[in-house]
Amino acid sequence: MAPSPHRAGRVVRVEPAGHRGVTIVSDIRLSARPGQFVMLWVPRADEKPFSLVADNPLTLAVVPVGPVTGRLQQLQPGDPLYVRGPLGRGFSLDGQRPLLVAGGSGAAPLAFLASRLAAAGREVTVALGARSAGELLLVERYQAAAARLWITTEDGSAGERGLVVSVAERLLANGGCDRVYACGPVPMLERVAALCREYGVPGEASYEAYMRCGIGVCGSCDRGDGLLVCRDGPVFDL
Amino acid sequence: MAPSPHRAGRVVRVEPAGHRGVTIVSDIRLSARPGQFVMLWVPRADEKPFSLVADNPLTLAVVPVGPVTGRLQQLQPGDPLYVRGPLGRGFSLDGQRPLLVAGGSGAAPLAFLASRLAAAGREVTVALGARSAGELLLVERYQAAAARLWITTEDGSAGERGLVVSVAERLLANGGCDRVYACGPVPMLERVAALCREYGVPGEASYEAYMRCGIGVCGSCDRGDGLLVCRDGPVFDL
Amino acid sequence: MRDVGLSVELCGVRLRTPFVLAAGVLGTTAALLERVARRGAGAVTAKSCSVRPRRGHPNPTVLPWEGGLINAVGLANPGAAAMVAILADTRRRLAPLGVPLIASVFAEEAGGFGEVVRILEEAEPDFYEVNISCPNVAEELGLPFAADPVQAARATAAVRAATRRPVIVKLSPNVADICAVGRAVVDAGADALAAINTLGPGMLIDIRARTPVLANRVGGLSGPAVRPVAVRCVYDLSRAVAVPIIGMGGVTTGEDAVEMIMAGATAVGVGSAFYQRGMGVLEAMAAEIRAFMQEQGFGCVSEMRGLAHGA
Amino acid sequence: MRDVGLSVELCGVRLRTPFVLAAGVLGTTAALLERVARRGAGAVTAKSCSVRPRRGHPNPTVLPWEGGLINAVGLANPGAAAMVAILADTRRRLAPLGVPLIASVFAEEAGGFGEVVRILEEAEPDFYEVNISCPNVAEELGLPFAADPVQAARATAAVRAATRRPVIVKLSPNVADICAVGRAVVDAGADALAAINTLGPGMLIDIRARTPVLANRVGGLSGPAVRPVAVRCVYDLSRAVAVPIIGMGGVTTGEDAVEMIMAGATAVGVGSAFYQRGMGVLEAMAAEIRAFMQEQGFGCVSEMRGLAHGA
Ligand SMILES: Cc1cc2nc3c(=O)[nH]c(=O)nc-3n(C[C@H](O)[C@H](O)[C@H](O)COP(=O)(O)OP(=O)(O)OC[C@H]3O[C@@H](n4cnc5c(N)ncnc54)[C@H](O)[C@@H]3O)c2cc1C
Ligand SMILES: Cc1cc2nc3c(=O)[nH]c(=O)nc-3n(C[C@H](O)[C@H](O)[C@H](O)COP(=O)(O)OP(=O)(O)OC[C@H]3O[C@@H](n4cnc5c(N)ncnc54)[C@H](O)[C@@H]3O)c2cc1C
Ligand SMILES: Cc1cc2nc3c(=O)[nH]c(=O)nc-3n(C[C@H](O)[C@H](O)[C@H](O)COP(=O)(O)O)c2cc1C
Ligand SMILES: Cc1cc2nc3c(=O)[nH]c(=O)nc-3n(C[C@H](O)[C@H](O)[C@H](O)COP(=O)(O)O)c2cc1C
Ligand code: FES
Ligand code: FES
Repeated sequence: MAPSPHRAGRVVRVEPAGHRGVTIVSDIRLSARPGQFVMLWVPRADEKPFSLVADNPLTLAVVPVGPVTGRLQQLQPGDPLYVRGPLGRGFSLDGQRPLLVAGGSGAAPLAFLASRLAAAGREVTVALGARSAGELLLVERYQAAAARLWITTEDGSAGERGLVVSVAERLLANGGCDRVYACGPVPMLERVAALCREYGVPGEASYEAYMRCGIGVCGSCDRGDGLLVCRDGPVFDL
Repeated sequence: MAPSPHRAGRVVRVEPAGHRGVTIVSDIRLSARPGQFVMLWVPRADEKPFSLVADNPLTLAVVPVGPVTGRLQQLQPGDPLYVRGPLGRGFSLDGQRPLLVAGGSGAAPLAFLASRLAAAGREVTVALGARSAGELLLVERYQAAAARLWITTEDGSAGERGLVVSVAERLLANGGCDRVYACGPVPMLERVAALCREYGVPGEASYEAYMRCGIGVCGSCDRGDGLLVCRDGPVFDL
Repeated sequence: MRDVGLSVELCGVRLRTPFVLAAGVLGTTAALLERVARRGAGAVTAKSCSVRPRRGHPNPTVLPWEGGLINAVGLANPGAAAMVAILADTRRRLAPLGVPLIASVFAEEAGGFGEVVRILEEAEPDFYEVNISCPNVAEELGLPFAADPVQAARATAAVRAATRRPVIVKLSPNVADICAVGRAVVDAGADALAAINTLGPGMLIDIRARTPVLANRVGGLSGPAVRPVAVRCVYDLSRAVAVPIIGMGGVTTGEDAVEMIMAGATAVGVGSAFYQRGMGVLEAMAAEIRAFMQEQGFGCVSEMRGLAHGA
Repeated sequence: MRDVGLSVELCGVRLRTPFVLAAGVLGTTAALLERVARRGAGAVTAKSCSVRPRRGHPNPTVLPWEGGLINAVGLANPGAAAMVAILADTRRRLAPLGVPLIASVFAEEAGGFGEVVRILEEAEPDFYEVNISCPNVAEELGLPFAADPVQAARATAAVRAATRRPVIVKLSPNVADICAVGRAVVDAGADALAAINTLGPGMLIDIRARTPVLANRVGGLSGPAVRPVAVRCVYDLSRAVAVPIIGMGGVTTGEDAVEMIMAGATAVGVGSAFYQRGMGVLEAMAAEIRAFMQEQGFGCVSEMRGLAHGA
């Protein structure tokens, strides 16, 4: 019986995430699965979807690409924050020897998954990629959670030069992974899906799509096949 | 998310209750405290309060005094029944050696109480009164539940001639009762209240008042002191 | 922690809390009105009354549903002469508590509103509330006065001519443009508005009995389901008129009350919440509103008024 | 047990179930419309479309609240030309399923309704639904056409002149007399009515952000909170006009659907219930309606129609 659908809280800490992004730690306590997201409301401006980097306290990683992300970039400790969620279907925690493949801002939900899986005692392998060193996100969080962390950049400015999918393929070829979790641009996800089929390993991937309601009614987020990214996903089996 | 606030069921059995009343046994399963009531709806006609004689299956005792009770009188097995409830505050079950004082149609809720208390292993004493033998209600139910049953009629046509309150006074004077439960006309309740004070025994009584909503909003059932019979009662401490 | 004050002023009259007992809920007897006043009301409204007694509709007249209540009491009341006694008794009981009394009046045609007020004057209520918005007597009387600015103004003017006490006019949400009605009654002399009366009307059908459940078939909706409509009405009215507004409709918690106040309400009516939360509802809401004000650093209720309209 | 049939006939077109996907809910793409058809819809309605594309309002545009949903999508749509492709693709996908397609049309002025229909004709939808009742664009366009019988009839006549396909006109509950509007559009050529569009509008205020939550400030209410109003509208309309009615507003369970049908609806629209119960909602409701019909000995849906009106 609260007048508003949003939970209100405050920013506790803002850390840089790559050259341009920020990680925002709040005082909002949620209980969520990795891969779920929130609709973040900027009063009098807009409301947009963001994956969780952590649920308790709610932590987001934001890469500036437009008005809302630009404003989130400017947040200071003490500033208010309004979120609706957690929403959507998250990752399973079924991987016993999981391989996480994160490209670009896809790093956010997989960082949450990595720490959840590590906390459950799983040996987590991560392939983390970006265009350049400055776009790598949440490296420390992955370092803390992963048993093995492989970093790639397209320009070679950090880690191996190349695509994160190539690393993933190598790791799958070596065997020892029983489930792949992926998040990143759609072409990357398609390549990961092909690898999963090739190596006979089940995979899950988190997708993005333009969202309005976030709760499966407005029809804005059809993945193209009639599945709703906000409700049937954002995590889908590959 | 059912369209209607009433539970629907059917009449299973109709037994005579006194010369003019009926006991209606239905197939509706409620979970209620003795002293609580239901609003019984007769579609396209009216909705009126009735005490429970039993909750599972829902059983009512009805004395015909007007249109609704007259129609209830005519019910046959298989006829539909619509009730809203249980409503209101019922009796405590605190009496270890309870004395039940029932006058006229006040017999209904105390029959329920008697069987609940007996089921809990309490030794139940009942003083049951009416104007005449034909107005005595639920005698068999009391016989089944009570350790001691005293019957009075004002005209002497059954049991002792006199008022039920006189029997109650005698029983209280003898001692051995630690709580009085009463239901009947207001003058009777007032005399029982006086006895409770005199003998230092706590008492509870069920009141009647004109009801509309049955849920504490319409203000129809003010007992006279700002207490609502439907919600603060119908059972009040004496 | 800073202490927070809950009192508000309505037409120059001080209310200890912003909570006003809504008309038709528990307002039938002096004892009940006193009890609600003791349990945290800033003002209490007696049941709407007409010149002659009305029996109202047969039962069921009030039913709970998942969104709140639906009612078609049909303006049952003992008539103005009997109401004078109830109001006078209530006034005596409320005086030591400092809780003002609102007399609600109703008439079958616009001129009749003046007549009932002239009778009630003897009881000296602190306010009149003009109920032009009851949706439950349409079969008998047609659309409520509140459906038409001209009729609404006429009823208001009749009351205005009959008393010098402050006059509140209660509006219906069941119109395409509530602001037009609000402006019309303010122009006709209303000192304050109350919004909203019940929504709809609505209907519940029992699918096994195959018939509408209310004896009147249709009834007005109240409670949590109507709150967003009530908030919108108060928000819009508070831009359209300059008089204070008693905001009501679904207010169930202290935070709901804050929402109404931020929408622009000066005081907040509470009715159906007595069903959900019982006689302690206003005390609970006072605690909730205080907790919110302390959290947010508000010192008094009026600091919150209209904040949702922005700077 | 007697087998029960769920099919109904709407303007001579057979629907496998009485459930119609309500306009604006999940009706944006051919793939989604097909998916809903496969999951138990008797007919599906595509998102309302106008001649030119509309971006709609900024987010938040749809929010859940305790009574259901509140939305101010603002009629976002890709425009009639793009909609032709979506509708044609949808028709191809639906043909093997035997599920008819309803195209919903909207225009900024009454004449424009004819224009959008003339464009959509190429896609050959099974029905047109004329959305004269969207409450979310009032700031831009003023009161909806459905607020005024004359405007409503004008929009209907424009569509009527543009097509020989069956025309459904969708009404608003936010009027003092919905039957007057219903009669006017039937006189202007409507073959069926849909009732109701969203209620209100309503407003939610976030008391910590101190501002309305929807970017449009106000939005239409739907879901369980509006059901009694919808049932009353359908009940009243079914006495006022002779054409079939698609009853909608808060229908969430099979028993809710029965209530609408007993109020007089021929088919039942379902929108917000996709939020509460997900993609399986229509299948679940079909099972619930069947269980009820078997319990009560009904053999087909039309036996229940209008029963609440009595003999
Ligand atoms: C499930 C999901 C999880 C996401 N998680 C993150 C995250 O953890 N970190 C992060 O930085 N970003 C995330 N995004 C993307 C984020 O929503 C957009 O960056 C943001 O909406 C951009 O808004 P803007 O006003 O800054 O830019 P705009 O100028 O409005 O848009 C820039 C680009 O952002 C995308 N976008 C814009 N609006 C939406 C919308 N309503 N829904 C989806 N995408 C949109 C589009 O690609 C658009 O071209 C996520 C998106 C989804 C769907
Ligand atoms: C808490 C409670 C429990 C009751 N339990 C029983 C019971 O177990 N058995 C039983 O036979 N009766 C019981 N009654 C009384 C019963 O409600 C009335 O007999 C019934 O309402 C009469 O309706 P009618 O149409 O037959 O007669 P009417 O002609 O309508 O009324 C006859 C008399 O019944 C009483 N009455 C009528 N309407 C109401 C009403 N809405 N609320 C309360 N009293 C009313 C009045 O004294 C009235 O004079 C109870 C009443 C209350 C308040
Ligand atoms: C049972 C009941 C009876 C009512 N009777 C009246 C009345 O007599 N006069 C009136 O102006 N409003 C009456 N109302 C409307 C309320 O005063 C109030 O406007 C409405 O219920 C919305 O507030 P709520 O949601 O807090 O109940 C009644 C409401 C209910 C529930
Ligand atoms: C998110 C959303 C968008 C809607 N968009 C439209 C629309 O474009 N055209 C229309 O006629 N009705 C629209 N409606 C109204 C619905 O079609 C329906 O009339 C209303 O929601 C009541 O039904 P419900 O309670 O089952 O949702 C929309 C409703 C919702 C919730
Ligand atoms: S964002 Fe509305 S359905 Fe997914
Ligand atoms: S019967 Fe309505 S308050 Fe008791």
